[in-house]
Amino acid sequence: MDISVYAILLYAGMVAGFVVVNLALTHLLSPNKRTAVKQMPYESGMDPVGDARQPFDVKFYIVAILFLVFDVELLFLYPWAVSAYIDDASGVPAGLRDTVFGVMLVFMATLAIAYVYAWRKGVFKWR
Amino acid sequence: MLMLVTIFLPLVAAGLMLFLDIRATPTRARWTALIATLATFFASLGLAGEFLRLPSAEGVARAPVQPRMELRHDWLTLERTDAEGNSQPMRLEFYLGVDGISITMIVLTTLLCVCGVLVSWTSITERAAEFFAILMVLETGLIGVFCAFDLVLFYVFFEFTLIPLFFLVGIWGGPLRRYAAGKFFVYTLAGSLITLLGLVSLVWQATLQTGLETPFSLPALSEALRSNPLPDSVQTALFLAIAAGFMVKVPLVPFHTWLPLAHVEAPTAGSVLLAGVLLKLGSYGFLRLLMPMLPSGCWDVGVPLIAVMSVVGIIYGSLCALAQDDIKKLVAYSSVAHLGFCMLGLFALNVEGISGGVLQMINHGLSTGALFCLVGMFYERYHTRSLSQLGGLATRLPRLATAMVLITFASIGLPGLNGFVGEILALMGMFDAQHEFGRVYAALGATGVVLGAWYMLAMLQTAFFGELKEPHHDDHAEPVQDLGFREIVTLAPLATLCVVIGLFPQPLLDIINPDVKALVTVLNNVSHPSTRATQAAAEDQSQFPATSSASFGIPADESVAVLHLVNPSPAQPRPANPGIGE
Amino acid sequence: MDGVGLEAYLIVGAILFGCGFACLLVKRNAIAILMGVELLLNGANLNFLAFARFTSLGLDGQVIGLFVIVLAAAEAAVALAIALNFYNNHLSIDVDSAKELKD
Amino acid sequence: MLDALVEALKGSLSLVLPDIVLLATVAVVFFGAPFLTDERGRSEAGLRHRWSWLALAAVGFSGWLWYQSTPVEVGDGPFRLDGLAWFVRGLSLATLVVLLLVNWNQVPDGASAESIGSLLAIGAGVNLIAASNDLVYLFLALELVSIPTYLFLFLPRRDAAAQEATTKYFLLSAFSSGLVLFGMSYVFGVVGSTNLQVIGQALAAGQNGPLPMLLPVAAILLIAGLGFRITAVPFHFYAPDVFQGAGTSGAAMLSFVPKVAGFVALIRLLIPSGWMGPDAQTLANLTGPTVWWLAVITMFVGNLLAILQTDVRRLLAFSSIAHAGYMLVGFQIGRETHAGIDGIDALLFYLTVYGAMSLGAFAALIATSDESKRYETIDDLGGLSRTRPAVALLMTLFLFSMMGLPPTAGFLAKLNLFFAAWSQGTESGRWLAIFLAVNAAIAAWYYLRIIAAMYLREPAHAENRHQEPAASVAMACCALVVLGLFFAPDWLWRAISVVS
Repeated sequence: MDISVYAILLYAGMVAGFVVVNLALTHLLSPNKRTAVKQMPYESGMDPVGDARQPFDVKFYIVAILFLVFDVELLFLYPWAVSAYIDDASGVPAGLRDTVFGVMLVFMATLAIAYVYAWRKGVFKWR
Repeated sequence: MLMLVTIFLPLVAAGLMLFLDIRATPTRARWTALIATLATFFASLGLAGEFLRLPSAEGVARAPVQPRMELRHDWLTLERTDAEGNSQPMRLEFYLGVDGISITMIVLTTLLCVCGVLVSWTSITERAAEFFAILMVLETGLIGVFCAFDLVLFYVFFEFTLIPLFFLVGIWGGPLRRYAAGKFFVYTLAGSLITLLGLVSLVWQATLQTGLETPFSLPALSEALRSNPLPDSVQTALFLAIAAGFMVKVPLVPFHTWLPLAHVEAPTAGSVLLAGVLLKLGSYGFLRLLMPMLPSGCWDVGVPLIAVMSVVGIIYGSLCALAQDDIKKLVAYSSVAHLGFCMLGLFALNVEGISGGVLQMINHGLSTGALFCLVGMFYERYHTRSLSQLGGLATRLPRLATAMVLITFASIGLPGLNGFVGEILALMGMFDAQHEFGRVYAALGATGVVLGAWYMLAMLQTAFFGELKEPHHDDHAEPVQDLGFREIVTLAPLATLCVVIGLFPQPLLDIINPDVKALVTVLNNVSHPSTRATQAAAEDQSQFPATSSASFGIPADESVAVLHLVNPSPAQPRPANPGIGE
Repeated sequence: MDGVGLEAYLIVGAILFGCGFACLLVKRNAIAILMGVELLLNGANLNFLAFARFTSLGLDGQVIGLFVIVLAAAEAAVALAIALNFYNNHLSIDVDSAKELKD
Repeated sequence: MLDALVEALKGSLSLVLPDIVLLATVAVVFFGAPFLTDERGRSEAGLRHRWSWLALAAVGFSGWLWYQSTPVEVGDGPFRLDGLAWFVRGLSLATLVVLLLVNWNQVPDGASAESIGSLLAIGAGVNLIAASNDLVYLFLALELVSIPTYLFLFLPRRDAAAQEATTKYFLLSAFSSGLVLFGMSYVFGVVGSTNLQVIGQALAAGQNGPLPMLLPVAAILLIAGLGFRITAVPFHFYAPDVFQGAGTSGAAMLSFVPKVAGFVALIRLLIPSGWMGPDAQTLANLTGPTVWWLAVITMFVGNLLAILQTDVRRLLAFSSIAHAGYMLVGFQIGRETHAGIDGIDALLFYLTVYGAMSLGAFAALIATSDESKRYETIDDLGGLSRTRPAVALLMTLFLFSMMGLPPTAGFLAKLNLFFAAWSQGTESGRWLAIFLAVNAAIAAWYYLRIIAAMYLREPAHAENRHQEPAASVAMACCALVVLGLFFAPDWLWRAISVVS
């Protein structure tokens, strides 16, 4: 195996080493007198109110799912964007451009239906 | 056309009853059922008449299994890809036909169905419409079996009869009915599945060997197998597989445990049909499927196996019957014994034996059918069937007693009544049979006649003669009457037939013989070691001059079974007969 | 090809598949099981891309890779929805708590 | 060159026109749904019937399109319309109609749109599996079947049991999709193409790509993944719980549609169509005896466990596992039968008859009681012949057909399997036939228990006035099919043998 493989391994080793060494040093050298104040979570000087683990409202959860789905749909747009309008042979031939655009419109329409469905179902209603 | 009417008239009537007025009052249901079964009976008589008017089939060359009247309709064509990859068709057909053996069984079935309806006239009150409808569906199934000449169609009707009987026994049966119905159903189904396997492999081997286009139709298959039979080892294996289902149906001893239970729990009409016809499906199956298709299978494994089982069946059945306290169980075990005779006759594999077996099937149907009717009538009066509580009833019920005595004598095999003809022909057939222990089986079988007489007469004696002992029943108003008009009408045809067949078996034999002879030709030309040596002996034996038996109106021509009615002990020793220790 | 051969990628793909498989069998938390499934799908995805890269197939493998990613997302979305619903009924996403049907 | 591309695009689209119609209806349904329900998810009564009528119209139109289309020579495009695809599309459209009828009153009005939309999507998915000519589209179609199934299972009954059933089904289904995909990746890699036609020929010709030893592994993974769908034994654990937990219409759909999807996918992947000689190397005969053992174990486990059941739906679940075992026998026989019936024909015939039987049985279950107080155990069914004679009669017909008794098409289906298994001529084929016979006998016992309960016992529920017209119509159609196929099986058999 030639040099390029070692390079990657070396680099990975250094990164890992750097992290481990710092953690070890801070842990060993730091004075640790555990007082109540020091144990408090640091919220830029303000006193923390309530428990850090409050349950989120459900609507955040659902919005997250919807974001996941719509974001991934973006993936399909990349190949189209790249190949639709370049002139050399690798792209979509000129004559087909509008049909491919039509197909893309159908794809966007289905997404729109999903969006309207979610919207009417009251996902985005922010109480 | 008449054949279609006979088969499907009961089904149509049952359908009408079920769907039009399922909540019908018992009387209306009874009458419609009676009319339908009578119509079917007359249709079957018309069919028989038409059959008899056919030109006699003596001379014409024919396949071992050949219906005289037939109705064919295409059903399913399977493609099979043979070795080179191109596909040959394999045609299944609705192949309905009638030949000598099946026409007699059809008439027997329709007659017993009429008696079944009559005998359950008063005993069935709740859900009567469904009862009679299911009875008629069963009738269709039974007639269908006897008319089917396509392997799959035979199997279809054979298994179709399970369903109505399951409901008959299950709904209107005795206390243990659910268990009896379940056991009977699964027991017979398991057996018939093994038979299905056997049939499938039989057809497959046949198509491999002969490349037949309609391998399922019995005539074509038997004809093809006659020209190039399957190798012996294959035949024995197939024989065992196919026989499994039929052994369960004809209760041959180790597989008979479902019969007494089913009989005791079945309603009267159910057990009349169960004993009268359903048990014959098994022996009919042997006759129709095994003998023509697997002749050397019959010789090698069939004769020793089935003959032993039937002999054991005769003796064991009789001894069990002896020990019974319940009359219905006694009659059930007696039918195990009688079916043993029938199978013994069938597996003599010669003309006398087989025609004796077929005759025995018919006679047993008549006598045991009548017996179960009588037991049913008995039960309606005294609501008990245990012999210990009954005694000396002849004084109380003279007509019932006379009928009982007559029918019992018929089933014992008193000469002059129908039982005797069947049994003696079967035993004669086995006695002359070519296989080694033919004589031994015949002798052991003969003891069955004695045992039969013993337990039947014992039953008669305890129940009907001696001092009167009636079961204690609360003294409701009127005392028990004797046979009413309806009951006499039910028993009359059966009794007269018993007597008529007893005296004049020849017409019946003439109907059966052409088919039996065709069957025997297949069985005989099997190049079987033990038959070759005795081939010559069998030839000259059938020319044996019949002694003067004309007095019983039996025309003595040599083709008919030889009857020694006048002097049972053979006057002169038979020439060159194969000794026992051959 | 002097770089890392096709077999290496396949081995990594198989390892991913193995981890996903093990995670599915061991974990009881619905979300953890979902992650196991994602690992499974991504292992297969890696195979597709490795074959696309090393054999002369070129685009086909990548197209399949694209589809698999989108499908994994769809599965994840449905899974999260079901887990959410599961949480509402059982107040925990521990799969073992689902015992109604165990009779 | 340009219009050739346009032509190819139009051509491949025309192959799947009926499915596009279905998917368009799904889009319309999901688009319209939120506008007709208020915030709390309730809408005016009878909405579910209107959605169902719309769906039936769409299926009718798609059926008309299907009827116009004829099988066409398989090109190298993404889709194909060969005999099998044409047959499976007809079968799945018929199933859709029955399922729509079965699902008529099963779903509350609020959720009816989603339920019907997912049902249509599942139907389109099954069609696409059969019509796909490419690994990618096959996998997408499999997903198009499984994702709406989660929805369809959950909607009718929103209680904890349905919830648990759906979760269980989801986790295992996702797992099986992973397996299938992994198997596909190896097949793709080794053979070098995603087109099923090319894969079939490449395998048959025997020239394998870089790492041929991966092929058996791929075949095993594919069988494992698809085995889940057809509830083959090692992957059948979800079936009883999901059948009992999910709504009856969900169970009805689960008992048949995944089996069609699974078997068609198996046929597409493992046994390429076309007669390439008995010993051509196909993925199927690479796997050696696995399918054989799968079939035998599935049959026995399905039947033996079914005997222990008291709940009707669990019993039907185990019986569907046993039927999957019988169909696997047909699959194991496959095409190389000399002097015998083609295993795949027997499998497809059995699949069609099984569909009619099981959908009919579930339709009968629905016709007896509505979801709120539904019949659970066999004792509930006691004496049904008194309270509902018609439903009891049809249920008995379906059970006799499952048992394989003559007056029903179940008998012919089993006879074909017997014939196919026996006429394979090999020792393993004969043993399969013998096991098939033994299992048919075992199966008779638990079907008989239900029939005995219905006919021989006193009625458990005194009065049962629950009328379910749509389910009764579905039940009647299935009964017609089960009886009709017994008396006139020839047209179906000829259609199948022409097809595969």
